[in-house]
Amino acid sequence: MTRNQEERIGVYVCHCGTNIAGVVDVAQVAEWAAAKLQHRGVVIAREYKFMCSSLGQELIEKDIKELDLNRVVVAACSPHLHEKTFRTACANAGLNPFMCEMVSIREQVSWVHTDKSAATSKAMAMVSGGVERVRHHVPLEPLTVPIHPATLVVGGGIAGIQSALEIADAGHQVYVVEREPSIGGHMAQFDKTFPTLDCSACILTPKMVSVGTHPNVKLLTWSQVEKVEGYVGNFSVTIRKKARKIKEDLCTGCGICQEKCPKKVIDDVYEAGLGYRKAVYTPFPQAVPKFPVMDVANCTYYEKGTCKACEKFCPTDAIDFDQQDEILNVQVGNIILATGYDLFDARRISNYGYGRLPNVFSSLEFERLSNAAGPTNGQVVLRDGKTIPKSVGIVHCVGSRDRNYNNYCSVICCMQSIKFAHLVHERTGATVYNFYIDIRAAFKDYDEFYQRILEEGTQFIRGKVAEISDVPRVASEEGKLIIQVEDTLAGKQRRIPVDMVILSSGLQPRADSKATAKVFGISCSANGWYIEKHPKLDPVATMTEGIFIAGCAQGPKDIPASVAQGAAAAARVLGKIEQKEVALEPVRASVIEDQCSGCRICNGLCPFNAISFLEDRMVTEINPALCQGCGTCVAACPAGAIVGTGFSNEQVMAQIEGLMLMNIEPAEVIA
Amino acid sequence: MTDAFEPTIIGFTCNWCSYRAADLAGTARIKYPANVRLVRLMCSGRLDPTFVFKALASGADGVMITGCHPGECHYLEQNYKALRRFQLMQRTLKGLGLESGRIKLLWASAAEGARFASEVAAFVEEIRALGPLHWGRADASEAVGAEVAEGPRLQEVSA
Amino acid sequence: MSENAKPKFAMYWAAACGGCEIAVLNTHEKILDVDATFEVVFWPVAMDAKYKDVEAMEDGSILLTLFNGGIRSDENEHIAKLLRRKSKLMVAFGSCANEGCIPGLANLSDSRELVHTAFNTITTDNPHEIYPMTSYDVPEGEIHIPTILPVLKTLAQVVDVDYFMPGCPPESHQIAAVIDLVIQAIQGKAQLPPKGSVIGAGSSTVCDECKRTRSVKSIKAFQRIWAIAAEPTVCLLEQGIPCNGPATRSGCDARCPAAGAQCIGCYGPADGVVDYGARLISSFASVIDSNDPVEIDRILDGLVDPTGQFYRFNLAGSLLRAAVPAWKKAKV
Amino acid sequence: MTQRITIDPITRLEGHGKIEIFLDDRGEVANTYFQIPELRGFERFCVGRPVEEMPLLTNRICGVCPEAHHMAAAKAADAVYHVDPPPTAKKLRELLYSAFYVTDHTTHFYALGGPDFVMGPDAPVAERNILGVIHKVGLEIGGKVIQARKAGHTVVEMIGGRKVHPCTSIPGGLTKGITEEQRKEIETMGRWAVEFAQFSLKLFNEIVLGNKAYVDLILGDVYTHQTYYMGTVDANNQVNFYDGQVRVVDPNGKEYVKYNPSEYAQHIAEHVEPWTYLKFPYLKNVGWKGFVDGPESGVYCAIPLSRLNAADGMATPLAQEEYERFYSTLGGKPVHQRLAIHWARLIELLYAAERWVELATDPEITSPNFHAIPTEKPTEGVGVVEAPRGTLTHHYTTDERGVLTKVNLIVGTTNNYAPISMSINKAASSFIKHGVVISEGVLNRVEMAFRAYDPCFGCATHSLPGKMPLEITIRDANGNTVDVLKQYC
Repeated sequence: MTRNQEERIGVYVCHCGTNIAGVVDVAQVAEWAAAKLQHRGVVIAREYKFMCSSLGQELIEKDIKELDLNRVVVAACSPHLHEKTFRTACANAGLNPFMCEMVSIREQVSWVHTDKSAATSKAMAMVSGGVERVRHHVPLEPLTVPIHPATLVVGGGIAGIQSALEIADAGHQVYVVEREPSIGGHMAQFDKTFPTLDCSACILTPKMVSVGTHPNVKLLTWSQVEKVEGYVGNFSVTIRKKARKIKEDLCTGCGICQEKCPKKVIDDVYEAGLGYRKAVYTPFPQAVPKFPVMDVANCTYYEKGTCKACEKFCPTDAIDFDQQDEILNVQVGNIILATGYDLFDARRISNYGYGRLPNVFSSLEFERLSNAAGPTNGQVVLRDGKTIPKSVGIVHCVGSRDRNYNNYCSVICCMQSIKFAHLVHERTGATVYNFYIDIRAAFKDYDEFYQRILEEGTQFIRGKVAEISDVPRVASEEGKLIIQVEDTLAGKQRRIPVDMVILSSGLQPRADSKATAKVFGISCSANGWYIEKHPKLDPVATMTEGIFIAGCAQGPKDIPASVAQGAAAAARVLGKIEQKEVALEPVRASVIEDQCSGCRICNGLCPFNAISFLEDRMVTEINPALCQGCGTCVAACPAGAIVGTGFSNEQVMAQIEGLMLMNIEPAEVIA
Repeated sequence: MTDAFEPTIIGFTCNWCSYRAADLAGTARIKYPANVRLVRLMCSGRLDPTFVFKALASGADGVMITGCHPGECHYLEQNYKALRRFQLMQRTLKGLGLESGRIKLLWASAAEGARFASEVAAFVEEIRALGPLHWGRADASEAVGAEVAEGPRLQEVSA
Repeated sequence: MSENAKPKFAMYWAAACGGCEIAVLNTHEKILDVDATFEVVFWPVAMDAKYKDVEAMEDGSILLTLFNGGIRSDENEHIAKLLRRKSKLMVAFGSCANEGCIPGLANLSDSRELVHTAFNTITTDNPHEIYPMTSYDVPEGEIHIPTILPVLKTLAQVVDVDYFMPGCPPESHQIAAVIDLVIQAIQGKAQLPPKGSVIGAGSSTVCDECKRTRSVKSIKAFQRIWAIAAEPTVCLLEQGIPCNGPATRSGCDARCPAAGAQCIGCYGPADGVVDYGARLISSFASVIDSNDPVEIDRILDGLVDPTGQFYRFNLAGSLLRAAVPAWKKAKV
Repeated sequence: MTQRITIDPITRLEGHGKIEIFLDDRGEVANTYFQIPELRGFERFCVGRPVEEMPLLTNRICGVCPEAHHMAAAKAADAVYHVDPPPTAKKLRELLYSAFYVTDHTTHFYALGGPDFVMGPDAPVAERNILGVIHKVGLEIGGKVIQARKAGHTVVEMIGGRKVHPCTSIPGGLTKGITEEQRKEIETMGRWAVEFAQFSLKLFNEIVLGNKAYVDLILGDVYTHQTYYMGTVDANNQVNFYDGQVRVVDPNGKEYVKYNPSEYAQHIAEHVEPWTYLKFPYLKNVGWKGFVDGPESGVYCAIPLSRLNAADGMATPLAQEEYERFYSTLGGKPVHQRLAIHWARLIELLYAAERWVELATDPEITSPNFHAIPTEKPTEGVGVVEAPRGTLTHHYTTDERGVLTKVNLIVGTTNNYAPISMSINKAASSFIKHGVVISEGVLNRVEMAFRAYDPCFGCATHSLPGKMPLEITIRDANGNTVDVLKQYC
């Protein structure tokens, strides 16, 4: 960290048009720096309209060459905008790019302060801070690491499927990890999709199949990611492949085992509790992969130790009761998280009666009811399984736009509810009431669809449903579900008796989204959606290099949006793969072995496992490739034995001195 | 002296959240007082208490430590380490005769430009109310005998 | 003053306890080497000597001065400056001269309070609130006692120091080693380290010499040394006992931990550490096993005196309680 | 118009002191002022610290007798927590303490007080030091001295963890015990220490008692004061350094009072003078009558001599013999001649060495039961030991966390501040007569007056240390300066 040669510093103050010059007296700042910071090594201080312009950069390059500058301070905008620009300029002039320090006198001064003199003297202080800091800069070389061409896609819903296929088609290896027995996600449970009303399965299954059969895709269902180590380009991922109790190499997916299995189990996941499956099962006929899984919790053999019907009848001896979980480790360069959403649990809103009043259905239940392949073969009937409803109420925004539950809009519920209205009408001819707060039909062909449903005669009542009860007040309400609502258009309270109610539940983040985020080292918003790098300009990347997000994991969205984001994430990954290698910021920590006492205080601090203890030498060691440069261990080392490049103690301490104008006679400063 | 008193405040920011919040406050043109001067760190976990003490010893009247919200740390959990240090630092400063209000911990995400600005403004007023940093009972003016000790030279302080 | 051709040696104590002198005497036989190699011109505790002789000496004519004790009074400061002038090598000897040591804790109060407290104890018979005065008229004339400085200062805060030798007191084997080194240097058999170096100590911290076994640290509660039967072979800090070893310069052979007592930090900070206490704050905080502010507070309650814990020896040398903070110059 | 002599500072005492001697126009001593020039403020800055740190913090009051402060603090901390350390702990502490006594008394006799006798008060300054002693009595003896100090410090380190500033005493006992191997080593060293103590007494007989000039000096009136005497005694009223009751005898040698350490404040008060940073303790119930001796004055002293005067005898056989010889030679109890302290000190040296062996051979000494975990709520406590330079009292009050809220310290040397001042005055008056040229020798004789007390102003100035030039300004009757002698250190 010690400075080798005598400092020759150039200071460049940017006007940024009037953005800075409008508030900060840039000329004064430059003159001041030239005069007062001379004894700190400043040999030249200039001002210029736009430092970032090619002319501005040339100015710097010229000075570096002609004045033999060995350090540069640029007082302009935020380093997040132009640090690269000016580092490149230095590099062009043959100066190590890390000998450049940026001072943000736009975002931190001119744009936020009005008092010109206060702003100007603050700018001076910041320049002095930059100068003091840069005196301690040392040449650094960015570590470049090769990018592993393989990619991990977590989540086999439509978003994950899309990105997997894009990358695989481009000829790169993809691992798809899905925790359910089959890929397909929520979309596989739907019957129709809005607004086109085409068959969900018909458009999804072909994609599922091509994922399952693609030579570049390694499909790992009934599996979960347990650990992610490493960094962009070089992630090492540990995956638990849960025991299916089925030998995949032997199983043909003939389905005999499911036929013969004597144990019926209510299917809460796929059939939303409306139907049954066996203890050994594939969630649905078109499942990919075709192999069934054994439901150990419910299998008679595991309960009683006898049965083994499946084993007896399996033509290929594919059943393996002793099969154990497998731990796989895969190397990938990039990761796409498409872990999807959970449906809001309508039980939480007790006055809607879901779970208490039999004929109140959740949206997912209705999807299954209306699904030709569902428990009722597409028949819309009441809980009793036969009665066809004459009147149906559909409640929008269940759990959404509601400060008691989720304050955000779930985006899809309006269109979903409208779709339901159509299906009910089509299958039963019943009168349909939709209860909405606002209709949000904002995308291509959506509003047209809405109009069409209006024409079908569905009644839309604007108002938030207060209560759903089965307590009649008048004869006409006998045996009905009564929906209590304020019709805000008519401006009156209404009680509407119906046979069936469908609650259009909103979407919410996966219950374990925060835990998942931790595993992958990304962050979640307060409500649990993954945070994108930039809400507008970078909605698929995350703050963690090499990790991208797609689909509802990032926030509620409909199928087309999920597909688009999946493809976008794939495009970003392909871009990275094409770069072949990635340069890491050389902000790293390292241990001075002589000074390390082996106290092991730092050992527990690194979340990236970059710190290890060498028992033989009784000292701590830091792996520069794993180190992410947060500097926590540097600050923690009681012996001062850990040093950090880019943000060394010397640099920060000097900057503080500079900011406090410690190296200048006070009288001339606080003017 | 307090009539003319303009506090000087050093703020330590995290490269991933609060520093970006400051950027955002800028792009959104949200105004706040010019008393605060920011230092960028990669993470609040990098905050060595030495920096805080250095700032106070160098003339800062207050120090603001900012980082990502709990659970949102770019480096997963390092902001919790900053939290622990902060709590211990406050206790120690109290023992050294400084008002604990002179240092402040603020969680601010990259999206909270407005909040960042208002918190800075609030802190400036808190410090203004506390007045210039005085050195408790160890202040030179309280000496036995007339002689006032001469301060250590800077090189020694920062050596 | 004798015409002895031997190089001249001096040892002086300012605001000190005398432990440093005893530590030098505890080099036992080495004392005889010192006597053989040097002309001891000045050593208050061990011999009489003439100030006028010292004053008459040429500047720089004393080869080696071991200066122990902090700068508590104007006299201390005066002598420090005189000896600096007379000596080629000025060594800040022992914790007091290096960092203020325990008496440096006085910088938590102002010097008037020190006197007032001392003269109002339960056994003090002082109904008329009488306090010492720097000059006082007795019937026979005026007599004086020195002015106490507002804060206790370290040697380097008042004069230029060539070498720093930490420890309270410096370990005798380290003193012996340094004496050997100097003697060898005089005989041209060895090189002295660069000016400003820390001598007679290691570059790492006490843990480096501590024999106790260590693993990754994570603490749910701090313990008082008397409150538990501490495991004799395991790291004290891991047992919750606030041991300053991790941040304290090595060189003492980790004697206190070896004796079952926590390191209290007398050897001061390691190389390149600016503020000893700040280091300890971040390292202690780092091993606290909690992310919950309330629980963290509960755990910290176990450290009943953080300020004393972190600045026991180092206060006068610390950033915030150094003799009048540097910033007074930077601000008006 | 008076003439002033300043002896500043006084050398070869641990710590700092300054003497102002005023002569009247006849050149006779008008008055003397013995000033302590600094104050460190332990009573103030120890407040706020946890009480278990006191054995470590107060060590730094004095590096010459840190063991004494370590013990007093440890005992006070035990009291604060209302915990009684197991016997092994107490014995180990006393063993450490006995070994320390051997070292400390050796240091004083051979390095500090000794030179005055061994070399003679008029010997050249350059030789009036330990090296001079070694040169005179021979390297072989110098080796013995060094070995004695070494042995003592080795034991201190074995039990206390460190040679200087021990660290192992905590509320309820110690942080460690000793092994059988260590015990053996300690015993061997102890037996050697006994021989060394006997040898030292022999040396004293030859060099001092054998030299008429010195005996006259000792028995002469110059260094004699009739004061009260304080010392700690065991159940049999025999001298004990580590524990027991405080006993005070009057100038006639009769018991004046005997009290438990915790009652000290009922018996001791401290007088204040504005011209010094140190206070003057006196017997509260007798009262402060100024710098005078006799039964009417509360002035007392607490030194080896006083401990012998205050006790009925020594608890070990060899020391008891010497004790008897001491009083028969000096004409019965109490002995008032201050210079006899040197002899008394050697008797204590012998006792300490014998006690060392007793404890080292105690079957309990190696037991692992060296700590009792405190369970009581901490409140207030007093700890007292006999420091080589006087009765040392630590008094602490804490809050419920055991954090100090009040600290009071009455340190060994402080007890003797008044008597020392008196000795100085008396010595000055008798050695500085009109016409007597102020010579080094005379000044040194004045210094001898208090050096006999082995005062430790490192200790006393736990309230303040520091040094100033010895400056002797002699003015004639018209106030013109005729000569200025300066001495530093």
